[in-house]
Amino acid sequence: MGDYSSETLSHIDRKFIEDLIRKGERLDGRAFDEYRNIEIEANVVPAKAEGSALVRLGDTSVVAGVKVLVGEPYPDSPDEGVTMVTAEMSPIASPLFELGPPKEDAIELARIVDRGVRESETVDTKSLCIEEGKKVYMVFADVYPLEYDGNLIDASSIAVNAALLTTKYPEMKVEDKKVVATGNIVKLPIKNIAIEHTVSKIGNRLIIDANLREEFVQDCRLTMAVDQNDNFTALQKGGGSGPISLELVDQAMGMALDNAKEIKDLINAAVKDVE
Amino acid sequence: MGDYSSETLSHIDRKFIEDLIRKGERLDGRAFDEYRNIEIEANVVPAKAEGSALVRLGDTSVVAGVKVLVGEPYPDSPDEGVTMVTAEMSPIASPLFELGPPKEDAIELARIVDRGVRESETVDTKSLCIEEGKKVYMVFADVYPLEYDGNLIDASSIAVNAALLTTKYPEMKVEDKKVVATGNIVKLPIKNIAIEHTVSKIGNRLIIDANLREEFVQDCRLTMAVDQNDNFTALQKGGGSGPISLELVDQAMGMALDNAKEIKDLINAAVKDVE
Amino acid sequence: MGDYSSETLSHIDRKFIEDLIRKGERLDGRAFDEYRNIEIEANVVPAKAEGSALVRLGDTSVVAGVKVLVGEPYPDSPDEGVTMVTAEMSPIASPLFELGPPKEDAIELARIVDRGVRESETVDTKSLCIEEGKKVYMVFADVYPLEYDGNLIDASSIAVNAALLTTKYPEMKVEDKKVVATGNIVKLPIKNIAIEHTVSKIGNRLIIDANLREEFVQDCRLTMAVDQNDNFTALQKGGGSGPISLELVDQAMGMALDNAKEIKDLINAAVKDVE
Amino acid sequence: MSPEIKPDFLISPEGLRVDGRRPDELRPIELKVGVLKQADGSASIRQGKTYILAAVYGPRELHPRHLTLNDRAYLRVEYRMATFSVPDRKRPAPSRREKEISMVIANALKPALFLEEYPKAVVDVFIQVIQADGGTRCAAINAASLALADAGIPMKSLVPAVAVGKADGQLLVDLGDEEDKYGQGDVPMAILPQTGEITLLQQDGFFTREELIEAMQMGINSCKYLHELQKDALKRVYVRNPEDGEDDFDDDLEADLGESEIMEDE
Amino acid sequence: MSPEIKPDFLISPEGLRVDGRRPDELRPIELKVGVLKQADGSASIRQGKTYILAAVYGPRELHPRHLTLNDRAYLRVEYRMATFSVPDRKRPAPSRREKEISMVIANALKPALFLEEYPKAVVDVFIQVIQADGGTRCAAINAASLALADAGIPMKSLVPAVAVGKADGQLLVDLGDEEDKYGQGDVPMAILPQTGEITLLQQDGFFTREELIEAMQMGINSCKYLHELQKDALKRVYVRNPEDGEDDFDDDLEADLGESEIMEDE
Amino acid sequence: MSPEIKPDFLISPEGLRVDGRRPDELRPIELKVGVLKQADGSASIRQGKTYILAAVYGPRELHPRHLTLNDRAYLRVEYRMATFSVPDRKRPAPSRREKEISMVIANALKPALFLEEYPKAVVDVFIQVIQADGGTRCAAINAASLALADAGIPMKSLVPAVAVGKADGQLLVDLGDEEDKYGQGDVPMAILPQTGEITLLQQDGFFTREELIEAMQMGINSCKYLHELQKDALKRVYVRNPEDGEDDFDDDLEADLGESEIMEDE
Repeated sequence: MGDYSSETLSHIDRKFIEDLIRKGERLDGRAFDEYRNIEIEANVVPAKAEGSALVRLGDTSVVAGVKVLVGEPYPDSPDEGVTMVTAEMSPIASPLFELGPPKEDAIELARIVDRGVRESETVDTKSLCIEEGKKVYMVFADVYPLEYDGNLIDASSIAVNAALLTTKYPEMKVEDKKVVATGNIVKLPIKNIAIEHTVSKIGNRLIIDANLREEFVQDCRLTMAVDQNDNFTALQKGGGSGPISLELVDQAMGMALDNAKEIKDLINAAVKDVE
Repeated sequence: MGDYSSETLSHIDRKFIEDLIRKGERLDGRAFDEYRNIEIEANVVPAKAEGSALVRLGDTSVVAGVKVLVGEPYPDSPDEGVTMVTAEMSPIASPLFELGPPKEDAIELARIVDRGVRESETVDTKSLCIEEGKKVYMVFADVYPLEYDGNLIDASSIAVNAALLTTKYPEMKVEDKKVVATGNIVKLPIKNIAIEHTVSKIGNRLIIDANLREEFVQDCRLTMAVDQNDNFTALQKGGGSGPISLELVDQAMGMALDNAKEIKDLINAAVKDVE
Repeated sequence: MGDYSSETLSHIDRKFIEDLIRKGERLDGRAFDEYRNIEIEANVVPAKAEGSALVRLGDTSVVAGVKVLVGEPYPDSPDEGVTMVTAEMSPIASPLFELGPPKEDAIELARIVDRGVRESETVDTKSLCIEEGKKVYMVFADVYPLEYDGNLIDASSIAVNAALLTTKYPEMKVEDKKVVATGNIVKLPIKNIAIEHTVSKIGNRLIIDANLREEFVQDCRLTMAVDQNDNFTALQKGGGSGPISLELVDQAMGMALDNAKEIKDLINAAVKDVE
Repeated sequence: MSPEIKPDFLISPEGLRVDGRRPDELRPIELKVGVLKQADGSASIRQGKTYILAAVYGPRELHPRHLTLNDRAYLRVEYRMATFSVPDRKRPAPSRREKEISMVIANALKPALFLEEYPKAVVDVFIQVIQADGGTRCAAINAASLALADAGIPMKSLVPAVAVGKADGQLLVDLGDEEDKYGQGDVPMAILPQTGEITLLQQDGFFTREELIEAMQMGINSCKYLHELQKDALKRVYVRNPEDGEDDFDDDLEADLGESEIMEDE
Repeated sequence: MSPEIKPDFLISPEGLRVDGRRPDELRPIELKVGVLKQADGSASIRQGKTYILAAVYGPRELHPRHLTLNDRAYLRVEYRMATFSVPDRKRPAPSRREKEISMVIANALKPALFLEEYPKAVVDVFIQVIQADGGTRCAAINAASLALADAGIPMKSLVPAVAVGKADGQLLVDLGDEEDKYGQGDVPMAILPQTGEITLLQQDGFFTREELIEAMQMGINSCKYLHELQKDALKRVYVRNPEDGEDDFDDDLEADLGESEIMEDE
Repeated sequence: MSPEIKPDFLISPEGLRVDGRRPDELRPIELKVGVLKQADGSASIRQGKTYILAAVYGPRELHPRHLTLNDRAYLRVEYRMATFSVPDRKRPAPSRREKEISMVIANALKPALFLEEYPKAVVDVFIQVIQADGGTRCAAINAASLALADAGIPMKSLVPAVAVGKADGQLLVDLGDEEDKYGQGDVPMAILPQTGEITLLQQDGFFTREELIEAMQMGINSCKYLHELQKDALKRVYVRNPEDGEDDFDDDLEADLGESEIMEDE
């Protein structure tokens, strides 16, 4: 995601990639609006996580897992459950990631994916109330990158949504002021699915789903969450400080819309088998 | 506040200031027991803070804001509310302040100003009880220096006291085990006002309200909180490790007492207009 | 405990110690299975700690203190109290210890001593319940090394156990949903005492209770908690990465068993006088 | 402890907003340059009830050294909210939100700066939110950009910023707190005024593609207006002889600010 | 929120365990080498429901510099559990338990490595527990050892590891979560397979001296079996022409791995 | 969990304190030098129930380097309370209070030391409060000063310290915990005994100017007495032949301590 260019990519490589893009080609032969191969494996942590998914986007891969806990609601929304998405850039995934507390890039990754879930109202938090003002479900979706070859955001967004769609947990109720299990296993109430699509600007061209070497030469990127009704529910310009024109933003939105349905179909197919 | 002398003031400057003081003069022509011009602007954060004030002491300025929250009392004082003063040395205020966790100097600033409020029993904490052992008001007064030209302590003390005097908040009560607003807006119960006065020792002379260049050459400083009955309610020797004689401490106390009433009058005038 | 060898011990010293051990001798003339002189002073913090002990093991010394608080039980053991042992390697005890957050070595020390208490079920946590699911006693035993001349683990284990055996605290009960003192002072319910014994491997020889210079040349150490029924209740290989054969582990266990009773007797004698 | 009540509507039958503004009307804005004496450059902004201070220190030596860039100055932005600037007391330690906003503000400002003139140095931008009432990241950019100019950091142009939002189905410029809280979305953005190119762009809520494009166009228009306000604020400080009128201003200003406005061709 | 119920017995009247295993039977184990493309070496292990990934980076330059060792490479092990790998959500920050386990894993691996060949460098071993169902520190060693071989770090041999435990009074190999939780003790260990020497040894619970010795003997036997599985996993990746059968394997493997298996004399 | 009950009075009708002391009477004090074998210098103090250890390491090399002072040694003081030293368990991490006290103790000691003899070095003073029963910062100074002498750090003199307080309207020397808690104020101070100059001074509670002056005079008197106790403690360790009586002591001591007591002229 970050600005690793100076350290890792020689000037010759950089020029080569940029020239290629200018000619309308990409390093791996993809079209500008074409994602890499997407593989989604749902329910990969069946014994411990309430929901989970492993996603491969070309040579990028991430795993997401969901835990459902019981906790107290926020004072200003006493009848709503809580959702939270976190992500860390674990050093297992790349020689570019370092040990230690999260850096700006890791914070941005977590916040972008979190926004994609919260702003899109993916989970029906009103249905996550056990007893108003006292007890609600708290849904944590945590993402771990395993291989970083570019575009962690989209891979994480797909993984988190697939994990949420497979999430099942024991229903709880309050009895004599204690939280006890009802014995039922219920599915997480999903209201809206929005997937994030990231388009990179290189020179005056846009490409979707940049791999790592393309990220190194990008001027900036635009991440767009598109929901099931083709609404844009979250947007973030990042990945460099290059400015972008309104026309290119419009074009990027078109690329996101063009890919939105297909990726949602892939997710739905992957989670269908999990019962 | 700190010991920045070696980095920032040449030996020639140092000697110049010390010689001047020895001759009975100060850089800016003030008398030894004379404060710089004091401006107090009350209620500068009217829409979000329960009380606030901006204080200029010559070219030093700080802003203080008060938030009143509801929380639980300490186990050993179940019928008392809580007051807490914090201060940080934000880098906005000086090239001498650094980013990162608070250093010794910042901790001392916060603790001195806090002591001035708590030891003087400025707020009547017994009146801040909503339900004994369960719910009390918690009063936070937080100080942010904006411009640092010496004597942050006195500026912060004036600002915190002015902010507390302007503090109003919605009255709460407990009804059916829930905390609800009564609809009344009430003033913070103030019991005693004590302002801190800082005197610097340079050679064998004492000056009040040192500016930054004077702080650089001070041997040590003495901060004294003087309340409305001319009691000393908090005292701190700091700002260097130079020793000080009992006679000079006595003389410093006199300088503090001489300025105490005038500054309290300034504060009262500034907060009077806020209704 | 750590691997300070390269910095602090010359190659000549190292060879000297190893040769000596090979000849069957130790620097201070002890037998291989012989502890240094052990002094136990119980109840050294009588006015503030609920239990305490100072232990000298040759020139190593540590102080341990116990605090008993009232808190909430863990959700998965609502009718059990909590015990926790911590230890820090305070820089007061050695030029080898540094200021700052605990390093790996300090974490290991704390975890080994903690395991010796928890795995041995030293405290009868079922008896520490005040009201099931609501209030239990929480027993904290905290260790501070004062002089580090090797084998902090055994010294800490002896000190923690002696401190626990002297622990007395005001009995509490729940009345009208409040925790109040009954007026009785009760002893901590002790179920099982297990002391940790540490054997160091140097070449193919084993020695017990290594001093600092011996620790510097050890290949590894084996810490074994032996309880009052001669059960092994916790074991940890550490102090270097040298491998150890099954035969030597067996021999080390024998050395631990041979010393176990005598040290427990010393502890019992030391705590007997505390009433 | 400032209980807020949801208003019945955000757009009145007459098409006006809760504070009486038209949909494309900014709140009253007051920009001041050179407000903090210790800083190399500074500015304040009051936008409605939002009140923010920005200070610039540098170019100066960078600590810690390992952050040094060999070909340009490091632009370090620290956006911080006062604990009392928001309805509930904010915790004093910097939040993840503050860190993310610091990063997007830095990205918004960089394209306007000639940072390559100070290799290995740092330019520090410290932003303190005193009162937050919506649009703080955009207001912060407006002020920070002025503080950078005040510090004499060479720049292509000032960077204006504004948030466009949606409430009761209508696009609105420069959301206040209530409109942000009870509305359907928010699009903060910043631009380079010469080209209209976007340097900051975020969005939340629900927008169709067409709505988003329209919102951004409104934002660009408002930014251009804000840019005029920014230039006026600079003039008030840097024009030597205000009695001479504004005819000579541009020359004077450029002389004062070095390259700062030279490349602007509007 | 995965409520667990204590089973009535851990050993059935027929002498079988809750999952039907014999006392000395390992859970099904799947080892894969080269599973992560960005790492210099990697491996995964599934042991029952336990699922762990290990990646090796290096030898490479060490930051911060003050950790540098002049006579050998620094072996830095970071063992981390995913928040969702355990019944309750683990906090994201590394716990003291994770730090201690990282240290004992490093100690378990070091005796098998020729770290003196890379003075001043670092070899990083990152271990991610995806699902934890007992025996994670031992499974992690099994995988990390393969990842180190895959990265071409010179080694005397692979390091196999297993935990032996006790439940209902009986010694059992390779405890699952339930056996660990409701049993009477646990002895995780790792060995150098050529000599049978122990490189990791911990224990909790209640054991007599005789039981402990017997447990360690069972562990050594299981480790030797695990070592065969590890070698098989390497073969699947490094033997160039699997059609040729296994006769030529050892030569090929040694050629591929440098010294990695040379000193093994079983 | 040590419930304390407020006493009916702090001064009895006979003018005595809760523990039977006269107003100007110190608690029983035991000072020992050289109590910790690993440290370069050490001392312990028992003052009533307060029990504190101090160790000095150095002069030695300073890490991290950027703290180095070119013209003198850096005096680094770390004052820490054991978790069990107070009625409620103290959290293990250093509190802001502990950091502030560390700073004022360093300032109290510095004027007595010739730190300029060791430029770029550090002198570390580690203070561990084992049991706290009032007056810990002053007791810590008494012990730290002895530990510095024991470490051979050149000094003008030892630094004695005591707290004077006020209870039931009366000034009292060396407050115990109860007197501190239920009294009306506290004035901890330290002095240079040769000149009577004050090197530590703090105060809380309510005092008139006259009361404060009187309190400080009482404090100076008590400090002078404490200084004698400090010298006695040093003698017990450093006088080679105690049989010879005290006449020869001063010479011997000065020979042992270098400049440490030379400048004292009482």
